[in-house]
Amino acid sequence: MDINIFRRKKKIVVSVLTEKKVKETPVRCQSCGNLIKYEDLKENLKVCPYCGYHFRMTISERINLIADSGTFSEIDTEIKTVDMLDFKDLLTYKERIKQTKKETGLDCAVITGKAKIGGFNTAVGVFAFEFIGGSLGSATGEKLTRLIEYAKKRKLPLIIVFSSGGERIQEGIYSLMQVAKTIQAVDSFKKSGGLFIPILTNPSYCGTAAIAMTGSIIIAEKGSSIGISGPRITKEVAKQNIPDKLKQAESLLQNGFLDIVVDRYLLKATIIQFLKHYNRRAI
Amino acid sequence: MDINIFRRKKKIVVSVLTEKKVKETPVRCQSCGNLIKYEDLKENLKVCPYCGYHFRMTISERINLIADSGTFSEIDTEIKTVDMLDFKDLLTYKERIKQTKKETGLDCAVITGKAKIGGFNTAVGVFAFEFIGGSLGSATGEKLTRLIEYAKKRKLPLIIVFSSGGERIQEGIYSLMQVAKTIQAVDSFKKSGGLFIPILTNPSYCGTAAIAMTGSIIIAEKGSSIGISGPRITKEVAKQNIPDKLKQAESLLQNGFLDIVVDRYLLKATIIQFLKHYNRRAI
Amino acid sequence: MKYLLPFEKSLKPLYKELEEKKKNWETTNNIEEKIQQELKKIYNNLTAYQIAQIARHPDRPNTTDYINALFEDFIELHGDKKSGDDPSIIAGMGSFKGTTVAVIGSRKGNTLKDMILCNHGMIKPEGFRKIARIVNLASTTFKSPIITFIDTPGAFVSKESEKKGQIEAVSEPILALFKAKVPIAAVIIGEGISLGALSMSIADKIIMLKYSFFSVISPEGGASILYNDRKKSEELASSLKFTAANLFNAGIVDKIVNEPIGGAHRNKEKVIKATGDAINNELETLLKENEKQLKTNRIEKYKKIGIYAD
Amino acid sequence: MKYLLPFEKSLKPLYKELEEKKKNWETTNNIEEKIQQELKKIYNNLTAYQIAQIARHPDRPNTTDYINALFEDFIELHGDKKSGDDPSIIAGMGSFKGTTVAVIGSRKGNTLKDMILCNHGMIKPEGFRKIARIVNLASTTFKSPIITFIDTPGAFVSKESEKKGQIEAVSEPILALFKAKVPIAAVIIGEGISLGALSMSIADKIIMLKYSFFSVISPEGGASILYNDRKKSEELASSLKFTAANLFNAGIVDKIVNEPIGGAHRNKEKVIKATGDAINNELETLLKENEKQLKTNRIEKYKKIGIYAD
Ligand SMILES: [Zn+2]
Ligand SMILES: [Zn+2]
Repeated sequence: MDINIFRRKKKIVVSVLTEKKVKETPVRCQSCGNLIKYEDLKENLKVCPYCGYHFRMTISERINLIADSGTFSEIDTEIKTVDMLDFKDLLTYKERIKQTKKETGLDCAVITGKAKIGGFNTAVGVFAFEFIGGSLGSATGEKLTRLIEYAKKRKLPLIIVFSSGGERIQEGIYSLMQVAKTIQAVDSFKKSGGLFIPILTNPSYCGTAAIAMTGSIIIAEKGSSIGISGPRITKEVAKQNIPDKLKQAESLLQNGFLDIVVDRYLLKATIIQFLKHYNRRAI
Repeated sequence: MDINIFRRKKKIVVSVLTEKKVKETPVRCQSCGNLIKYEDLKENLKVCPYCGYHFRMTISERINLIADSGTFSEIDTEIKTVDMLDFKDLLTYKERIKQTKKETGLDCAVITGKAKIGGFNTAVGVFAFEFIGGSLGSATGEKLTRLIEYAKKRKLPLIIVFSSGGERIQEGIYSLMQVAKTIQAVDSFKKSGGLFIPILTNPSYCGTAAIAMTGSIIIAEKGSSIGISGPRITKEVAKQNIPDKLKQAESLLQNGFLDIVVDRYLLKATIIQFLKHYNRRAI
Repeated sequence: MKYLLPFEKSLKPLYKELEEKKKNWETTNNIEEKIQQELKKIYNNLTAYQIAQIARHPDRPNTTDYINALFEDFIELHGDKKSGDDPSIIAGMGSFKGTTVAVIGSRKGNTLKDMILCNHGMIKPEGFRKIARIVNLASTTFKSPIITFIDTPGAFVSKESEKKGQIEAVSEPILALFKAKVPIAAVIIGEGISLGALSMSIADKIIMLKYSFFSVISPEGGASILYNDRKKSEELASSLKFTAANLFNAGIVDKIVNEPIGGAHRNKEKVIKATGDAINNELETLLKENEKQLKTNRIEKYKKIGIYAD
Repeated sequence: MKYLLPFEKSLKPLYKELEEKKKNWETTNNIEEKIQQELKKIYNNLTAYQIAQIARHPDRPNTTDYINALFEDFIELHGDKKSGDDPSIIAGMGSFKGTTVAVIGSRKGNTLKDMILCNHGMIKPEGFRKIARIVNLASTTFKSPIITFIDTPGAFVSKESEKKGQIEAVSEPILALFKAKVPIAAVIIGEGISLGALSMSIADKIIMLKYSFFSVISPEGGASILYNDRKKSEELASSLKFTAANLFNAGIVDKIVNEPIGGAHRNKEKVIKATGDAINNELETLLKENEKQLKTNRIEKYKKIGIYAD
């Protein structure tokens, strides 16, 4: 266990495994250390066959996992990430957007649309961790807000899969404001009778986790790390050592903040269960 | 300190000092053990001049403390306590009501009415601990509910001074139901924009304390004991020792359940402060 | 019979004889008849305190039994989203005769480990807050009727609970249930004591099992306060008028579910089915009513409770 | 001068000289003039990171200073009624130019003891919940405008805080402020970082002191994430565009309160008065608006924030 924590600490920003990257070489499980053939891992929904560790999924794997085959259709594709502050860290933000787009084919850290899940019509959003750590920028916030309003207008259940390090620093205050904007949109959707099921996956931090916490029913994938701050910020500001365990989905469940923690292979079935109940409303 | 706790444990139902009872003999302070002349104690708002311990007040002393002189006028005087279950413990309930009435001149554990406080019109309720431990019976619940509706109708701030051991066991389920009935009335009053300031005095337990906890702004007198259960029930059902300190107003303040803990001599001034603010509403 | 109640002692030799006969493959008709007659004798003259003992029988069908038998696709929800998750409250969404319902119940636990985890059914602040949360979810989102199962010795009294605000938390489900714009049926299945039971009992219809009780205080606690003597529990129990029959007469309870001679634990399946039928009957009527009217009627009903001279 | 900022070092000999002269009863006009000139030189060319340092100056007027100077009959309220009382949030009712207002602010503490008690202004879950409670009280009961004072390094990060649900609590004031049917003015008086600051900043009008900052992350935290090097804070600070001037240009901030050369701590009284005037100006306009319209406008305003291509 200590060894795992050590390993995780060393590579804080864990990348998302894609076929392109690792098809040829076997993957080492971060949790148990076993070597797994990429094909086997993919077959097993990217869950380690030895220890059950949940590897990150790409956005398309995630959509395939949740939506009924071929039913997902994207909306608001015209919304794209831009640099508005002339931001620069190790790279200019403009360059970072360009590179990320080239690598992932995405314009934004979230894809939104409609899909059938178990035959039920839903509004679906999925975070792409591969797009700058799934961080919340203006485009992300705008797409989420429009998705929520889309769900509200069409009276669709809303499912959002979170996978995000938090606010997009490169967009400064605009990023922070997206938290408020999205939380308000969720609240208005819920007040209208809408069902919002956030799915928290590994990791869900800061403002995006706060958005997820406003869900009607809150589901997290097994072993996901969830908290007010990611590991770097925690190290920077906390005066005490905060055990990794406290940020695991299982602890949050015990502390009263999650409804259900599921294994990935049960995720879709669990969502369908709630969609069924929602569909059988009496009034 | 240990000595005090021991003393308190021995006399769990602390009586209310009245002139009739103790005018001639000096009173021993439960907290510091000093002897005090009754006249001096009365002069000092029944606060021990040596240690600041707050003795219980009779209902009329309490009204005099809070209401502007001569402004209190009672309502719903026709509502009287009756025995509906043919209840009997060491005494029949009928006999207990009769005796209590004779001793206190009261028909119910609460007196309700209107009064000016610092010149502001208010609806006021005061619990009489001397009436069967200020316990909540049907008549009590009905008078509280009517007072709350009186305040709602006339848009008056509502001040209720609590001093109660909890539900009136002798009225069985009817007593328990008064908790729900009163909480509902408070909620409806608050939703209409009403200001409800409960004053918790020593002691405030069980259902009556729960009612008080729904206040807009919650004030307690220094040193008051407040909790989900009185000492006897706590002893009966708790599997662990619960320190007296945890039920003291000061602890509840720290644990986030009270707005203000006041010395008795500042109580009226504090209430007036809020009435002033309430009266200067902008909208 | 795993566990005989104190007033059932006279059955002990009969049950022993029954077992003996069964072991020897002898006919048991005769002895079974005798047991029935003895049970009848006992159960036709039960005191209030004896009813409380039946209500607390460890083999009595409990919330989990009702949930398993009566609801399809039940899925449990956890946590109050504020301070914790109380295992003594089980809550979730299920299907009742094809309609989605929210189910909320108190849970004492079957095994010793569960009993400790559930604090023997005593509700923590996070339990009360969980009830309120699920009630709001049912009212706002799922627009589904709420069914509560009550079997609790009351609010948990402990250091931790006082710190977390038992005194505040207890009013949250009461307010949520008053506010709910959906039909509510409360079912008292075992013991229902004090604020713990009250917090789940605010309903359009209260159903009560014949040998359950609903009381302002436990007979033991009441005796300790009023007599300063726990041994007077039996005497006090009768005074408290807490049985289903008492409360039906008082107009607090709307429907009594019958139990066989010998109590629900002697025929679980039948009692659970009868309870399901009673719930169904009430819900059918309630679902026809306008939701706003439902809420107004509920508030009016509670406003009228109380007997006083005026 | 108790405490000079690193970039004010050139003032040290001048202040020393000033004190010397004062001690010897000599005239100080000349040296005071010199100090002013040096200050002007420094303050006319401040970097973003230097502004952050001024914003964090220990002698800078803080929430308590503003409350004491601007509100009559202020009475502090305590607790969130759920899980605790966070001293890092001060909240209560007061009178502002004859009108009742709810005042809510973050507090870093003046003495070392206070600083520890207040966690240096880092807000606990019970702090966020206290904000939400007082906002609701102002909106439902007192119908009074809400004025917030923001000076916080953010949400408190600790074991206890994660357990008590920092992640959930932080959204409560945001929702309460959006919902409030009364005018809201937020005043950023010092540092305003991350979700902690955001939670108090949802307002009809945001007022910001010239040398305060409002940022998605502290420059140190940001540098640690983006450069893996805390020392790049100064560089990152400029990128973050977090000063009053930046945010006014971005349309996030509605009004800047000017500060004298040398910062607010060099003329507390004047700055506090100017802040009071700015609040008064905004409230006067807001109080004329319809409360429902106010709320709708507020929601619309935030919905529009964000820059993207479409
Ligand atoms: Zn593994
Ligand atoms: Zn004394």
